[in-house]
Amino acid sequence: MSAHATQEAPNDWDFPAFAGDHEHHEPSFIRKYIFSTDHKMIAKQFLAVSLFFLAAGGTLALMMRWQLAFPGQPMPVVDFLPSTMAPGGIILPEFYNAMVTMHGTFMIFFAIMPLLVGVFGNLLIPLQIGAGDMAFPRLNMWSFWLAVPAGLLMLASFAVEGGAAGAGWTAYAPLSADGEYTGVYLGQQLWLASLFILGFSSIAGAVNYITTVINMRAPGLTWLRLPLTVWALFITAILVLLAIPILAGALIMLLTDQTLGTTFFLPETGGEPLLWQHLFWFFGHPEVYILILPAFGIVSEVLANGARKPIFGYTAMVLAIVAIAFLGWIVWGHHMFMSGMNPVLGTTFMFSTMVIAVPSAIKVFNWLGTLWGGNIHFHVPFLHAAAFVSLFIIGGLSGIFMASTPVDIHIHDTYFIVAHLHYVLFGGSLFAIFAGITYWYPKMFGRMMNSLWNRIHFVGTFIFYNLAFFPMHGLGLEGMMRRLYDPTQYGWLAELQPWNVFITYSVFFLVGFQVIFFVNFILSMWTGREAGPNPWNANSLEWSIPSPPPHGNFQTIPVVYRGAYEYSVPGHERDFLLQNEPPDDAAKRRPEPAQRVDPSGQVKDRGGDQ
Amino acid sequence: MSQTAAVSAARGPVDPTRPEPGLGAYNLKLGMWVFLLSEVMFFTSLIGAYIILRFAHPEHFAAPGEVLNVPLTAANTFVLICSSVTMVKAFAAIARDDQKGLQLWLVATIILGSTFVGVQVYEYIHLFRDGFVPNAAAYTAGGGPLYGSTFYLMTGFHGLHVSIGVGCLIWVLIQAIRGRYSSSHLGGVEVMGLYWHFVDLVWIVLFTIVYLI
Amino acid sequence: MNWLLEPSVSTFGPEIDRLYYIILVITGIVFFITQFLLVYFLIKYRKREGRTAAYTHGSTRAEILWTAVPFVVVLMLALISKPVWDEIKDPALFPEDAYEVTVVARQFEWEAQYAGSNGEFDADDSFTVLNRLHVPVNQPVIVHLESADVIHSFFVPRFRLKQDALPGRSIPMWFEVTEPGEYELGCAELCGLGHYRMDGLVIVHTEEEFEAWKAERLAAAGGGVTGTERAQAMTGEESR
Amino acid sequence: MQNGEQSHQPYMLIWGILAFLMLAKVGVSLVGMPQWMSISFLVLISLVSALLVALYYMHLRSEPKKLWILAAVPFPLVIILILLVIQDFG
Ligand code: HEA
Ligand code: HEA
Ligand code: CUA
Ligand SMILES: [Cu+2]
Repeated sequence: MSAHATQEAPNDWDFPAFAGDHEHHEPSFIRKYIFSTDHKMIAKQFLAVSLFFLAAGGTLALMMRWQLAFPGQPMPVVDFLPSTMAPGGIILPEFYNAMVTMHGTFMIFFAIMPLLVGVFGNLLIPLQIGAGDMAFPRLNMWSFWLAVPAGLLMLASFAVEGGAAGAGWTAYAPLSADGEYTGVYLGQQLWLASLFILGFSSIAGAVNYITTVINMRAPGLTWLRLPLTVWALFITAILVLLAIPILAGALIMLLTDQTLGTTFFLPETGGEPLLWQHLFWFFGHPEVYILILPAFGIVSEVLANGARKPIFGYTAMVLAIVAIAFLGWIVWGHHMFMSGMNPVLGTTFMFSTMVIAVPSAIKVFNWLGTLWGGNIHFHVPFLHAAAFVSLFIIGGLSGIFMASTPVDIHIHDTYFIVAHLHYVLFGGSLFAIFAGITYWYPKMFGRMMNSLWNRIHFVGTFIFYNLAFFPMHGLGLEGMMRRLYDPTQYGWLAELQPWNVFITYSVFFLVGFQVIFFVNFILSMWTGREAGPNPWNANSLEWSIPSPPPHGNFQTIPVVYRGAYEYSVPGHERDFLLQNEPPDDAAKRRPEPAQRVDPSGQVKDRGGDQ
Repeated sequence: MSQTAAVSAARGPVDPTRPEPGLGAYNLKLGMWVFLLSEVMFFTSLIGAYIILRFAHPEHFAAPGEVLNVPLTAANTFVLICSSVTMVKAFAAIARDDQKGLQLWLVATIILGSTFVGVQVYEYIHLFRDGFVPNAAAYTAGGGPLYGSTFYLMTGFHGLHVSIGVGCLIWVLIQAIRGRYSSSHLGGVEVMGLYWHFVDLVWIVLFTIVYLI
Repeated sequence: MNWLLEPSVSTFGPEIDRLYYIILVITGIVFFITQFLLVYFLIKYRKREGRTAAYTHGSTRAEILWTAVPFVVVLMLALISKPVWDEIKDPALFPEDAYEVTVVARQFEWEAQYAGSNGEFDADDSFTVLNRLHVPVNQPVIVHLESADVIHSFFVPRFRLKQDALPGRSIPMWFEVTEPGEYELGCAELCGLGHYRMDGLVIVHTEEEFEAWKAERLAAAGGGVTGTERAQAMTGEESR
Repeated sequence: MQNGEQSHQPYMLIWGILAFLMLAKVGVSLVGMPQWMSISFLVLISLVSALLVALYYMHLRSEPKKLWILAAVPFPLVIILILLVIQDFG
């Protein structure tokens, strides 16, 4: 009896798809690759689209960096752009503003969020809980096919009159509420409409994930045996479910301000610009945790696998995720310290923001605890995961500066913020994504990525990433503002120009190394080594079935006997133990190992029933 | 730590078939509940904006009944409450395998729901004539333009939800006529009901906040 | 690149700097400990033939330790930050004998509005100056910050002062400068195409200089039909 | 949900109560009592009505407690949002 069968589904259109008992007929090309309802295919579709947007956002970043380093000089290669953007390759201020906005929007909404939630949520949730598919496969398909028109609208806005939205990814009103202030009318409206549509996509996904995790776990897969990726994605889905509608409401109000003449955020007729900021950040801060929690999950998974050790403090890790998700709702005001918000609220938000460092600390130290006493295999995913820990610490610690309200007076809206957000989003989320992609690539495509090129990509990215973004802290401390088309216009910034040039050169190399990754990613689909079901000797359920798994995933519904991190169990011949391996097979003894590392005399074993 | 203890710890509890029982609600129903939670947040952002703007600018808002037609809307509220009871009756009917009852109560719900939307449109038309419009520049009714902006956005999005609900009801009715439901097969009717009652619930709150306070 | 801040010239500047350095030291310590442990573990526990990883699921004592210590540290940081924040931003604690001006931000300039000789802002001899804010040294100044269109942000790095200008509101902020001189003023909130060139100067005079400057301006502005118009006509050399 | 249970649900009774509560609200808003008092009454009555709909029409009453917990999740957030943001205005 499956877990879902116990949940008698009184309707025929939400059956869980199990290949085991379904007849196999090859679906048509369209059903298989385009309007597919298979969660693995949908994950790949999201992967393709979000990598495209990652590249697009990166290309915009490159052009921004050119302008910041060499303001007013024509940028080679881009001189084909129309004269409303970059006549003769010289980037115009309106185009720069559009690029900043679209860079932030692409990266956050169309690259990192779909990568973490769309790709890994879809790929991993059913596989790791032992289900044949999502609870609502058709809804899942729609979740993808709503994201596509949203992306197209966003891209199209570059081509409309007035250009793309130019009010920053935060779209502060009234700048964004009335085209008169920016000269961007339709572009801003398309931006709003696109994000609104994308919201439907996200919510559809979240409903699916939450239902699936609650109802469709395999027998024996109790909450405290779930892989941390599933935990993280589950909590993330709750954040998505509750945060996106707030944004949707705010977007609608801004859109009607633009189009119907309402006055929510326009002060001349009674509106309140601060209301936009409150609503945006009430969504926005949970959003940044949406962008990091799945990364936490991936990193935990990969670190334990690389270290061949159970994850340290599993329960604490789960509680920390839940705590971050809850505290994430009461800190939004830290983006508004200088906004003219009531200063008493500023103090309130400072305290809550400080406290949120604590669950993050728990995560960091437990990761270190996981490495301690391990037998570390430096495979490529592990490299990215270890780099994640290092870089997330830097990004998190810079958050502490900003959380202190008086210090934030000086660094708010400077490059210190830009440094912080790239450390947590690139050093954090994107490195975790690299770890995740390289780790689950064999599960998705059946082949390994080329390890040598991956290592080259890793080293280059790590070095040039830091060279590019670390100096931004200093620029911020010197008072270099964000969203600045031409920093040389300000006297005190002109002296800093060598740093901007240095950063830009680093970014050139950084982007160059990404090209290696893209090429490796594509080519390995054909040239990679065959992976086999379990190339990393990992424990969770997806590694017990072929790579890539067949439609419906599991031949028979797996039964789970233990948590996902039973590595190096003493007395067991292999150093891994699949979650669904029956205890009798697993207990095949082997002689006591020659050398055992047990750095703790006193660490108490709390058993594998986690 | 003894080896055997570690191995048995790694094995976990001996009963391997112990199922983890989910939440006790089938997927479709659970999914609908989860979706409704996001709807709560959506209406929160609209209603919250209204509360905050009204608190910040009381001068933009008029006393109950001054601009809006309270008796008409009270009657309309009653219509929506009735539609909730017909909806739940439809569900009760199919739970008894009463196909005719299901269809009749669904038709009643559709009629009541459409009436609600119709009355709202009628109300909009009249308010427009009085200069109570969403456009701040053209606003001439009592209070100030924030009143019009917030009113139309909140009631408009609620009306949109009712309209979508009527559309879904029609679809459910077609399925019912085709005999797709039975007492052991009523998920579609039940989640339709959940959505419909939720929309009713939102209106109860909206009506109070927008018309009566 | 420098972790040290440029010396500040306002009264509360050093307090912000002190907080900054405290946080820098604390996060610096955390940074070195965690990064050191990370690298050390990576090297020490790298894969070796015949080695088996330790089999442990964690330690409650360690969890409590690394929950409690950061909690205390961040709570302490918040507690020492609060008074400084209140001093700078809480209107109830603003200094009393302050000199008051109004600054109106608009795309893409700063307009300083000075009261007339009777202390009223709409007096005959009240006047405005574009992109230059003249203030006295060693005397608290309260600026009523307003915006005529979108959100801007009044940012003087050397004062450690930043405050958004919000259309529809007048937000008070204060500062007291300790050294005469000219300090650059920037706009820190994206406000449109000219955001990158919305610069200005805060000119800090000694008390005598300031009085003289003010007297000159008042005289120039006074007597005419609208003081503002006349004063604006003569700010030509100061606006760009 | 058991079939037999359905017919015993007090659907019509709830309908009557809801209609009555609605009239009561209109009454409260028309009787000129102090604003804070009428607002408290109105909010209270609406909450009761909303709760009745959720408990009886949406059958929350007979759902497992875990679903109650799930359904309650957004409400603290709603309160946090409105209470904190309102500090900033007025
Ligand atoms: C993944 C995304 C992500 C994450 C995880 C975070 C995490 C944090 N952020 Fe960040 N933040 C952003 C993305 C993110 N942020 C973005 C995109 C912006 C800019 C938006 C915009 O304006 O465009 C921003 C802006 C931003 C601001 C506004 C700044 C301003 O505009 O003036 C603030 C202010 O408090 C802040 C604080 C924090 C804090 C305290 C954390 C904490 O969660 C960090 C906690 C982690 C640690 C502290 C490190 C690990 C802990 C230890 C090693 C333990 C020991 C530590 C101590 C004892 C201190 N962030
Ligand atoms: C996850 C999010 C994310 C990521 C990954 C990045 C990546 C980068 N960001 Fe981004 N950035 C943001 C999120 C992100 N950014 C946000 C939210 C803002 C704030 C926006 C706002 O103010 O509104 C911001 C703002 C921002 C600024 C501030 C602009 C300003 O205030 O004026 C700068 C300036 O240097 C910058 C630079 C970069 C650079 C150089 C990269 C590089 O790391 C990019 C590296 C390149 C890639 C990752 C992909 C490249 C791949 C290719 C090009 C492949 C070639 C093409 C094909 C094969 C098809 N970013
Ligand atoms: Cu004014 Cu930026
Ligand atoms: Cu935040």
